[in-house]
Amino acid sequence: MRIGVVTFPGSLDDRDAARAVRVAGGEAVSLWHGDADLHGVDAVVLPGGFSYGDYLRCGAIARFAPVMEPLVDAARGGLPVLGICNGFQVLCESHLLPGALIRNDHRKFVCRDQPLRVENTATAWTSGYAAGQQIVIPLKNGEGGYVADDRTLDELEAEGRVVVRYAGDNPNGSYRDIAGVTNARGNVVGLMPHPEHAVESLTGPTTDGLGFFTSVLEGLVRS
Amino acid sequence: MIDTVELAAKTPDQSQPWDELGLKADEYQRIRDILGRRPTNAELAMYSVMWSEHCSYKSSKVHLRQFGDKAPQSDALLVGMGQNAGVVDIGHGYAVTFKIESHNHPSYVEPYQGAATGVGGIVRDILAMGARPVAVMDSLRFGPLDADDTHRVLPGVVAGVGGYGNCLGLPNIGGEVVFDPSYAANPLVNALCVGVMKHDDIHLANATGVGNKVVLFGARTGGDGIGGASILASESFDDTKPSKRPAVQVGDPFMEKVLIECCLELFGAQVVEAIQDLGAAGISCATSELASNGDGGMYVQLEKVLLRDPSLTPGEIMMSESQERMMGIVTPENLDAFLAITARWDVETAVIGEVTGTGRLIIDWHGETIVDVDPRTVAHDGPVYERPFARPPWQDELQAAGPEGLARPSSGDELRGTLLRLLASPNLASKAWITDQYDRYVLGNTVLAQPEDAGVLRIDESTGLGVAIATDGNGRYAKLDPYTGAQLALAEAYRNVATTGARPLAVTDGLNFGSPEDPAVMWQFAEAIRGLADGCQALGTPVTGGNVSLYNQTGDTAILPTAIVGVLGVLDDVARRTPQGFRESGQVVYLLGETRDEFGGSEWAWAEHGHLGGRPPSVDLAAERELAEILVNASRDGLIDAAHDLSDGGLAIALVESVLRYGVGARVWVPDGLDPFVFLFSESQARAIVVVPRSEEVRFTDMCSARRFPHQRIGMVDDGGVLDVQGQFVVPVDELRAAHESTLSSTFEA
Amino acid sequence: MARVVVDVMLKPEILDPQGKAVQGAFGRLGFEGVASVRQGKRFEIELDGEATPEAVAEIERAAATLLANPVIEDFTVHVEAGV
Amino acid sequence: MARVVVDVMLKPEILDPQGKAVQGAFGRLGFEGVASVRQGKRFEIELDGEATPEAVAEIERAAATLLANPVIEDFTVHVEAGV
Ligand SMILES: Nc1ncnc2c1ncn2[C@@H]1O[C@H](COP(=O)(O)OP(=O)(O)O)[C@@H](O)[C@H]1O
Ligand SMILES: [Mg+2]
Repeated sequence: MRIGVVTFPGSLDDRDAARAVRVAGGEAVSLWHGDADLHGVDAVVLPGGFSYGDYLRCGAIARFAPVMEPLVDAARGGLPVLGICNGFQVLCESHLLPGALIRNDHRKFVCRDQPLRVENTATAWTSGYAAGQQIVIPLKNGEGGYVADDRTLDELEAEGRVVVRYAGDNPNGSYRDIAGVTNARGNVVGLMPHPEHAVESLTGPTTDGLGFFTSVLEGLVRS
Repeated sequence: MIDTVELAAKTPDQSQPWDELGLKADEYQRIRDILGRRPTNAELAMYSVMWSEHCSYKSSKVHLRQFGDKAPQSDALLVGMGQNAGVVDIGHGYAVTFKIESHNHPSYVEPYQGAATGVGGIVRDILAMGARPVAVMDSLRFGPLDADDTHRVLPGVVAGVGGYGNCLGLPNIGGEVVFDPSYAANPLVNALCVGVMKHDDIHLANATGVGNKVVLFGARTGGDGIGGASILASESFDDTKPSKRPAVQVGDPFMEKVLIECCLELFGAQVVEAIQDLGAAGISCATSELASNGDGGMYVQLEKVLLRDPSLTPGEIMMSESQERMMGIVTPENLDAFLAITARWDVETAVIGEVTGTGRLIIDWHGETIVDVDPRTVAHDGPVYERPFARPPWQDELQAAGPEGLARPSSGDELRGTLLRLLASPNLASKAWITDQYDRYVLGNTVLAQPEDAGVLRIDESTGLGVAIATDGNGRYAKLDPYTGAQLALAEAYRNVATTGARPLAVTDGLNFGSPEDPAVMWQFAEAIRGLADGCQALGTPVTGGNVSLYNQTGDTAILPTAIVGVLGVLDDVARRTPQGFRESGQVVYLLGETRDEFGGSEWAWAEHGHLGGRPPSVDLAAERELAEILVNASRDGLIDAAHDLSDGGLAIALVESVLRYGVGARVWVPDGLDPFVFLFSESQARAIVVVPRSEEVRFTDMCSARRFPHQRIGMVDDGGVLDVQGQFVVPVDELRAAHESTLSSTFEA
Repeated sequence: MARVVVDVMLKPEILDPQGKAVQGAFGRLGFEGVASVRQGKRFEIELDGEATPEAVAEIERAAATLLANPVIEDFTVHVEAGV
Repeated sequence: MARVVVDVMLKPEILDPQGKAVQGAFGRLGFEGVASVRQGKRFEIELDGEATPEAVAEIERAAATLLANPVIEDFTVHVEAGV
C-alpha cells in the first residue's frame, strides 16, 4: 500500500511520517507541494512542521499549494488523509475539517509526552485502537488551541467526530479538550499530537502512535 | 560621492573615522602601510570589522595555538581548527561536525532575535561544511533568577532559541542554564550545532579555480547589524542618509530551513565547489575568507547584490549582517544547474563575481573600484596582540577563604531541609520550563535528550551508529582557579558523554570572558586555555574548533570566567545507550569514584551561604578516563541499566534526578567512614552512580576491581515512592518533585 | 503608490490568549481602567498604482481568502490617506 | 466606554519575514499590483471610562513599554470614534 507524504516548504516531520509508514509496513511516497498530482497513492499524510514559517496563520499559505487541489478533491471522494500538527492546521484552513487552531493559551511552544483518549475508532486512521484507549504520544506546537463556535462543537460531539481528546491537563486551551477531529465520513483526520514520533521504542516515549498507520494500512487491505 | 581607490590615492590626507570604527591608531597606520595609500571608505569598513576582536581573534590567537600544539594524536580528526567547524570520523564512512558559537551581546539588546540569530548563525557554519544539521544545544547564563532584567532576558532568549530551532526542524538535545549575579546585564547565549555527512561530502570554504563564479543566495541584503559601519555613511561622505542603521538582526528561520534543503541539494548534485556562510561582517568576511583560503583572487561587482533596502551604500552592503545568506563558488559549466536548484527552492540568487588569478580581492561599484586589497591582509594577517596578563592580586585571598568555616547541616532533619532547598535553588532546579519549549523529537533520531546527561542521536538506522554530546562549564570553579576550572568543565562534559555509554572523541569550546585589556581577565583566559589544552591532551580528545567572546563585563566587573566545553562521543549502537533514570525495583545502586570533603565553589556553599572561595574540587583526568571506560564497557556488555554522573550538588541531587525520572523510590545507606553531609553533597569529580541488575553484580564489581576503581554498593531501587537515606531522613518522591519542578515555572508564570 | 490597510481581529466569541495576557500585564503594571484587550493583525499593503475601486476589491478578496480565516476572524479594509 | 487602538509595526528598516511570506503568497495566488506587504499587530483596548487625555497618555506609556518593542517596532495610538 502506498501512502503519500507531502512536503511543503518548511515541512519538518515529513521524514518521520515516511518512517512511520515504513515501520507500519507501508510504502512511503513523497509528494511535492508544487506538483498537482497525487501519483496514485492510497492515502496521504500531511506532516508536521512550519510550512511557510507558520507566517500569517499556520497552514494558511500551504493551503494554496498546487498539490492541495487534487488532494481536496480526493479527500472529498473518500481518500484517507491524516493531518498531523501543521497538517491538521492545513486541513482546517482548507475547510476539510471544521474549526481552527490558535495560539496556545499559555502563549509558549510546548513539547511534552501527552496522554490522549481515543474517542472514535471508526475512522480510517483509528480503527486499530480500542474505544476509550489511553495512549501517550508527543505533543509539540505553539498554536495548538482547537477552537470552533458552539454549534460546530456540539455537532462534532453529537456525531462522535472528536477522534482524540487530551487526558489529564489540557496542554493548550483547546475547547472541550479536543486534540483531533474527523470529517463526517471518517476518512479525513487531523490531530495536533504526533503519532509518527511514537512508533519506535528507541526514539519515542511509547509506540502508541503506530496504530494510526497500521489502521489505515489494514483498512486499505480489507477494501 | 563614492570613495574609490583612485580617489583614495589622490587624497591621502582625507580624514577618516577609524577611531569610531574601533581601530587603534597603529592599526590604521598599518592598513595604510599595507595598501601604500589611505584605505577607501569601503576598505576601511572591511578592515575595521575583520580586524575587530570578534573576527580576528587578535587577543586570543597567541593562546589558542596551544589547542593545535598540544593536540593529542587522533585518527578521528578529519578537519581540524581553522575551518568553519572541525570534522570528526565516527566510522562506517560517516563524519560529524559540531561547534559552539556565542551570541551574547545581541541577546542582551534584543533577547528573542539575538538568541534566534545565534542559532541561525551556527547552523549555517555547520551547513557550509557540507553537513546536514541534525541537532542543536544551548548553553545559557543569566543574572539572578529574581532580577528584573532576567525576567526580560530569559523568556525572550528561550523563546528565540526555540522559535528558530523548532522552525528549522532541529531537535534540541541539551544544554545548560546557570544563574549568577555576574551575568546580570551580560547574559551568555552559546549555541551548538551538530551536523552529519559522509566523508566524501566534506566541503572546505575555499575559492579556487580561475573563472569560477561567485554567487550570493538566500535572503536579500538589508541594513541589519551595521550600526558601526553606518558611521562611514553619515559622518564623512553622504550626510543625507539616516544616521543610524538598525544594529538588530532579525532572523527568518523559514528562509534558513529552505536554505538548508537547497544547499544540501546543491552539494548532492555536485554543482557547487564551496559554500561559505555569511555571518559577522557579511560580504566582507565571506569574500576575503574565501579568497584568502583559495589560491588566487576574486573580483566582485557589488551592485549585483540583491538589496532589501536600496538606499544602502557600498560600505554598508559589505558590512551588512543580514541573516540567511550564503556565498557559493560555482564552475561556469554548473551555473545553470545551480540556478535551477535555487529556483526550485524559491531562493533568490545573484552572480556577483568570479575567482581570478590576480591574488587581489577587487570590488567594483558600478564600474568604479572601491576595494583593491590582498585578501590575506584582511582575513588572516590581522593584528596579533600579546596582551599583558597577570594573576590578580585578589586570587590568593579568594582561594584562602575556603568553605571550611561554613555551618554544615548535621542532623537528619537538617540534611533533609538542605536537600529540599538545594533542589529548588535556581541552578539545580528542573529546567523543564525552558526545555519544554524546545522540540526534541523532530527528525525522529533523538535517543536521549534533556534531562539526560548527554543528548544521544541515532545517525545510521541500519547499524544503530550514533553520537552523544554534552556541554558543561562552571564559572565559579574557574573563578577560584581558571586552569583547573577549564579542566573541570572538560571533565564534566566528557563524563556526561561516557555516562550514556558513548566513547568521547572530540571537543568544541566556547570561551566567554571579560575584557582582554584587563590583565587579570587575560590571565584567567590564558590559564583556562592552558588548562583545557592540557586536559584535552590527557584525555585524548582534540579541540576541533570553538568560539571566543571577550568584553563580557559591566563597567570594571567581568563575568565569571566561563569556558563552556562541548564533548562529542560515539556509540556503535545507540540501542545500548544508558539512560539516567532508575526504573526497576530490586536493582542495586553503586557509587563509582572517590568522595572527598570538597566544597570550594560548590552549589551548596553558594546556594546556602552565598559563599564563593577556596579551591575547586581536584581534577584527576586519569580517573576520569578510567571511569569513562568502565561506563562505556558496562553499557556495551549490558552490565548496567542506568547511570548518572555526579556534578553540581553532588550525590544527593543525582539520586533525586534518577529517582524522579520514572517516579520510583530508592533506599540508600551512608558508607562506613563517610560523613553523611560529605557523602550527600560533596562535588568530588570522576564519580557516577550506576544501577546494576542483580544478575550482573558480580561481573560488574569484578570489572571495577580489576581496574582498581573505587566502587561502593550504596543502595537499592524500590517502588516505595520515597527516597530513604537510612538513618538520616525520608522524603516522599512527590515532595522531591514539587521542590525540583516549581522554581522556574512559579517565577515565570506569575 | 497607495497604501491599503487590512485589520484582522479574532471574532468576539473566540478566546484570545494574547489579548488576555496583555490585559493581565496592564493590571500588574498598574494601568487602571482597562476593561478588555484584544490582539489582532494589521497588514499594510503598498500598491504599485492607485487605490482604485478595482484594486481595493482585489484586496478585499485577498483578505477574505488569505489574510483572514473567516471561521475565527473578522476583517476590515481601508485605504490609508495621504501616503 | 471607549476604545483605544494601538497599531504596532516593525520599523521600516527591520526585516519582516511574515510580510514577505504574505507578499509571496499574493503573487502565487495571482493578486497583482502589490509592491510590498508589512504585517504588524493591532490592539483594541476597551476602557472602563472615557478616553480622557490622561487615559490615552496611560495607554501611550503602556504601548511604549509593553505592547511594542522599541528596539525594532514603532507604534501609533488613536481613539476609535463611535464605539
Ligand atoms: N538551555 C538548555 N537547553 C537544552 N537543554 C538543557 C538546557 N539546560 C539544561 N538542559 C538539560 O537539562 C538537563 C539537566 O541539566 P544539568 O543539570 O545542567 O546537567 P548536568 O549537570 O548533567 O550537566 C540536561 O539534560 C541538560 O542537557
Ligand atoms: Mg550530568
